[in-house]
Amino acid sequence: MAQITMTQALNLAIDEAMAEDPGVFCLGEDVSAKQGGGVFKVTQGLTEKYGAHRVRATPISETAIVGAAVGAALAGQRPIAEIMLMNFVAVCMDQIVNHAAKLRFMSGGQTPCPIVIRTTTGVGVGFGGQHSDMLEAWFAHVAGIHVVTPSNPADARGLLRASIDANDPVIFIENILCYGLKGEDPGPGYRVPLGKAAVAREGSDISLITYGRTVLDALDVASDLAKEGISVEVIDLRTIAPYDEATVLASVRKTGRALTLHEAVRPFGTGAEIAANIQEKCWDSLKGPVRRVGGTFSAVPFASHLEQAWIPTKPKIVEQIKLAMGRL
Amino acid sequence: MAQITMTQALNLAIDEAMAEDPGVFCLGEDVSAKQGGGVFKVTQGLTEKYGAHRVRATPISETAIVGAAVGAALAGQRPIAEIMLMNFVAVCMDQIVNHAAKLRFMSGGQTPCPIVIRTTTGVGVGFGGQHSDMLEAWFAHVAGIHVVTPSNPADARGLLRASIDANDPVIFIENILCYGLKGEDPGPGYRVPLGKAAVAREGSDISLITYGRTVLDALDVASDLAKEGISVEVIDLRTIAPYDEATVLASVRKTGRALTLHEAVRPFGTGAEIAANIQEKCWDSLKGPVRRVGGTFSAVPFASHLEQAWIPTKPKIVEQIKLAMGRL
Amino acid sequence: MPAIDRDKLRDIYTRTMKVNRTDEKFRALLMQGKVAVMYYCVRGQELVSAAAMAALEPQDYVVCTYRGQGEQTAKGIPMEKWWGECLGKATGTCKGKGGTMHITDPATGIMVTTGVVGSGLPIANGLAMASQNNGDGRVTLVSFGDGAANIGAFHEALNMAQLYKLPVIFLCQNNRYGEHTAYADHTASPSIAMRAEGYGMKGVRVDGNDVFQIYPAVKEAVERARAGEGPTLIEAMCYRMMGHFFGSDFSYMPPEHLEEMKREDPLPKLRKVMLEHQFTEEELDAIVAEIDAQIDAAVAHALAAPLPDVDEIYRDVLEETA
Amino acid sequence: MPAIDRDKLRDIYTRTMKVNRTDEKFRALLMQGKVAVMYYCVRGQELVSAAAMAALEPQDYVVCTYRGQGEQTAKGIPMEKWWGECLGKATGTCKGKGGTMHITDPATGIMVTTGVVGSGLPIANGLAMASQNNGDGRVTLVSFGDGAANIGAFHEALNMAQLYKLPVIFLCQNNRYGEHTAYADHTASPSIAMRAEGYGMKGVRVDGNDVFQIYPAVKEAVERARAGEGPTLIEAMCYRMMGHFFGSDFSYMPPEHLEEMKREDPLPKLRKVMLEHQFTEEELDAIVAEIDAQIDAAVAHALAAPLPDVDEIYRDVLEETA
Ligand SMILES: Cc1ncc(C[n+]2csc(CCOP(=O)(O)OP(=O)(O)O)c2C)c(N)n1
Ligand SMILES: Cc1ncc(C[n+]2csc(CCOP(=O)(O)OP(=O)(O)O)c2C)c(N)n1
Ligand SMILES: [Mg+2]
Ligand SMILES: [Mg+2]
Repeated sequence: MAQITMTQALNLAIDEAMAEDPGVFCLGEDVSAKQGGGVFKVTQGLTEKYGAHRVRATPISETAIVGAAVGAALAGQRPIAEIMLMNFVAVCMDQIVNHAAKLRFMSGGQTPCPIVIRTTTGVGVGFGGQHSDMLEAWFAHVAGIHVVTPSNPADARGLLRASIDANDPVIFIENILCYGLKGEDPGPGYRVPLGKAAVAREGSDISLITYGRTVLDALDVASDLAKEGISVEVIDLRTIAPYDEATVLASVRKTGRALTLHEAVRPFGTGAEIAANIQEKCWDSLKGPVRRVGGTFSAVPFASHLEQAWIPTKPKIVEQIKLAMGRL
Repeated sequence: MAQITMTQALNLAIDEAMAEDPGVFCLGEDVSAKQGGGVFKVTQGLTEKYGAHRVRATPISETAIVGAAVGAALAGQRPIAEIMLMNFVAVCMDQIVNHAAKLRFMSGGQTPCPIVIRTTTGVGVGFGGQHSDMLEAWFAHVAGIHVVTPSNPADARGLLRASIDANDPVIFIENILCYGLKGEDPGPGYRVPLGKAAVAREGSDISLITYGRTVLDALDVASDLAKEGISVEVIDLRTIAPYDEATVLASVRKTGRALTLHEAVRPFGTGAEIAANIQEKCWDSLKGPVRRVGGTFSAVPFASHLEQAWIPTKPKIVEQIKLAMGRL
Repeated sequence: MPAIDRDKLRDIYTRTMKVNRTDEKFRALLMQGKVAVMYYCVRGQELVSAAAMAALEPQDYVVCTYRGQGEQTAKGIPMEKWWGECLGKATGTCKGKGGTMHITDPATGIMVTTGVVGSGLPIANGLAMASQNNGDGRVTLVSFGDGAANIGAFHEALNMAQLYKLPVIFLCQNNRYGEHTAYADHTASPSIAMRAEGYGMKGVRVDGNDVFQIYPAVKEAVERARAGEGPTLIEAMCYRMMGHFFGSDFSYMPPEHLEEMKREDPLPKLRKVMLEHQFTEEELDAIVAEIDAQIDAAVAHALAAPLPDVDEIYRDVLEETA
Repeated sequence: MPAIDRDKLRDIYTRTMKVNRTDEKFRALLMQGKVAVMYYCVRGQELVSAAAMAALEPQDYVVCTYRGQGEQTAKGIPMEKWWGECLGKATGTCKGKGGTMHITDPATGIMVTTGVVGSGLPIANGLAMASQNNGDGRVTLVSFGDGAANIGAFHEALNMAQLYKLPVIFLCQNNRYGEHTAYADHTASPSIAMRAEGYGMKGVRVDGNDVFQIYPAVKEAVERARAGEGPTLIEAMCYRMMGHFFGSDFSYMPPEHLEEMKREDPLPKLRKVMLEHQFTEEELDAIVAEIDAQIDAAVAHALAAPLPDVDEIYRDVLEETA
């Protein structure tokens, strides 16, 4: 099969959806041809194909961007809004949380709000404190919205396509460090259903539950630890919320141990919900407490070696697994 | 001792701080004398005493309100900003999270940001989907900020005073349904230190960990269950984040069982962090999984009987306690 | 004075009285303790809403606020459904889940009623953007207050609307107060309308109590929008003759203001216009009587209607829970 | 043409060249691969920043953006600390924790450097509010871009500033682009300055490449602010002569624009002004040579400086972790 990058995978998903459905359109800062198709080039080539009305470069006005997406969705269209970096959701939470997520419920089901909000973030590029946060936990805590993130190009294509299909709002989180990641192209029409996790690697000793970029770290750690005789099962959530509880619980019932992992800061992160739920539902299967690894509880620092120390590195993951296994 | 309402307690704390420190001032929509001292009257009488510069009625501009508080704090003052209802933080998260919470860290300690953001919320008054949310989990997940909420007038006075003293930003959450609550006035100069929980009622069978309005429900449930021979220890966190881990863990080590309770929706709520942490740190003391009770995972509905069904009612709390005790 | 034909005058009068009688009825029910919900009175602003809705076509979109009774009833939401929603009944537009601050009725074009100040403007742009994209010829009107003109969403929405020449109308109902705060205490410029210029947009300020100002202003904006000429900001001057919401204190309003407000009351003014245009007292009274009858029937229906099923709290969260 | 005395001209020239030589040095280091960090070039905007800082007093406050090198160095942050921060060293203003986008140096009045577009404006109001409250006579200047003028925070901040007559100056550096988007593609009005009127504020547009326009404009705004006459919005026209950040592509800029930009380059223009004012080539070269020597020393110092302690990730989170 052909190899594609994450960026190409995303672009293909959007391209395909736009070709099939005239109601799909993109909007966001710098997204159109005149600006080079977005600062991360995800929307490159689409203006030429679908025209300026369907690839709208916007002012720096995130509230107006998401608000416009909400309004267009109420009128039956399927907007894909780009928020350049995840920290900027902080200026438009109202449109996302008080409106997009609630309009189906508050209208008694009359006005579903099928929008996709694509955004990106990531620690390790030296962007500093205001451009690196992973804020998925905020959205996971809000009813009425899907939170999705891919860890590889095939999933990127399939999850984005499914997100555009969805009849509810989706926060679609990309990781800057993964745009160049290569992988197999699953081909046209490919969908990965929302709410379904993947067992990225099977194992029998411990379930390592993660998503996005850290799936790569998890897989590395799993293959390293296999050499030491520890069999790690890696679960890639793909949809962070509402997440695939069945797959997670089945895995933990099998392995008897669990570790959650995310780049977001650990306290009150998504790992807390997963851990709390596992211990409640799998109490009798657990051989020890569920452990959690996450980013350091501070703003992301600028200096490169501080930033590297900040992230949940592989040694930290290994340490927690060994603790869980009683091997430390 | 004299009895005061929650509203009076809050007003006294601010009044006292303004009298002692000329750098303390209030700003927010409708807060000054000309508007009657705020829609919930917490700032009543302060304009007359301290002048219009120190009780500034603002336009409906939450970003400008919190931003102004941040700037004034950088210049050495101690602003108290009022965000009329908690859902409106969604329009100004950037100033709170990307700025107030991070400026100490990002400046390498040069610019602490001592602001108090007072806000209120609550389910049960028929305000519907956009005016009733409890969003403390968002802030708890952010480094560099204290999240505080009182459950009685004495704590309100003491916690607000301590929040104004604090050299870091504080989100101070009030509950609309509690403004009229009466209790003892602890008197001038009273402080309740941030980060210290209260054991609101001692017990030996299960630790019920909660904060704010639901402390009242917890105490009711505890006294009801005492009659059935179940001894419930009620922990009032008072500071939701960073919370008093020592008090919580000590209680659970004693009782061997724990239940978290909040009005906020259950998934990815603050109870998840507390539960995840308890099971990790008190594994050997636990007689069963930590359980959680929270609001229904939807927007808050309008119709009164739906709203009542939405909240974590006392029967739901009792049910979880009995489950934990093996009595169901 | 631009002319308005008699049919349109009758239409505007009917809509105005529908708004007013609904408002009176709601206040009566609240006063009698027959219902106990949040209600944001529209007394003093009836004509603005009614004239604006009369300038739209049925398929046009409207976005309004918690103080949206005027737009909602004047646009034509069936009264039974409207009252049902306000009373939290299963028969309401939103099955009682939205409530007085969140009335939605796509069938009559009431697409969103928001409780967050200013947040309707960006959403209105989106509705208009959809119309621009799919060429359906619809126009979107968003109503908001003077206080809302100071929130960021207003600014972002106006700039974006003009940039794309969206078919949208920004109708600011300047009732002189944002909750307890008077205009001059929240805004330093003499008008909201003049802000339009800073977006390269057309802006007009009109007397919202004068049918010959408000109706033509909206009508022209609708025509411009429909012709692809872009958005208009209309500032309609009016008065909020009651407190911010029913039952709330309004002692902060100075007596001169209360006097002025009474002098400018749109209802006697409109009645006078109607009489000048050869409508008879009897004709006008008959219109009101019919409205009252409809309202009474709708209220009776809503009062008798069933409560929503308790499981509604789990429904309509996501599609799979629908 | 308003006169600027020779001392002030020398001062402005020195600050301008400090900004420019710092920019050149940074680009050289990046090009040579000696450092690898995000850097937002200020080529083409040197004079705006320098003249603005020259119009302030040392105790005045400044809020700037990721593209704030000009304000930062021209206001007088010690070079060693500035370079230390940009290189992520323990000797930096923020111990390497803030970085190029987040330089803070309260000693010289650089109070916040924000990476979130437009968010500095409300914060500047707060600094100015503190000065108004405590009567310290300080003025606050906030610098931002043309793109930032379309975000809600701009609007809210300007209205509030005028309402309270805060001693604040809003300096919009209109470099014709917001990232890849040209002015006309993000703003429908012919100028940003004209928006001031909608807040009852004074607004002026000036040529930021002409010292006789930009310096007096800021100076006057400072005087008005200091005298309690309130805020001013200044739109300084200039060019961003490089891409959005160092190394980023700028193929989206049309050739005519690049031509125009070169013609309007503030540096040759300022040099000409200096010569016309009887400064000699030698004098001017000596100023630059001294700056270069200072920069070289500062860069050497920063390159040799220690990295911050790894435990810094746990410090300065809350007071108890300081
Ligand atoms: C973002 C936000 N801030 C504050 C409020 C609280 N609030 C509700 S209505 C209102 C006043 C709005 O005034 P205006 O826009 O003039 O509308 P009016 O009520 O006069 O119709 C305020 C402050 C809110 N709903 N949303
Ligand atoms: C709220 C927000 N949205 C988007 C961005 C991404 N971004 C960074 S700089 C920039 C362009 C800003 O343009 P302008 O205000 O003109 O300043 P300039 O870069 O030209 O100095 C954008 C869109 C951001 N930092 N913050
Ligand atoms: Mg108003
Ligand atoms: Mg620019």
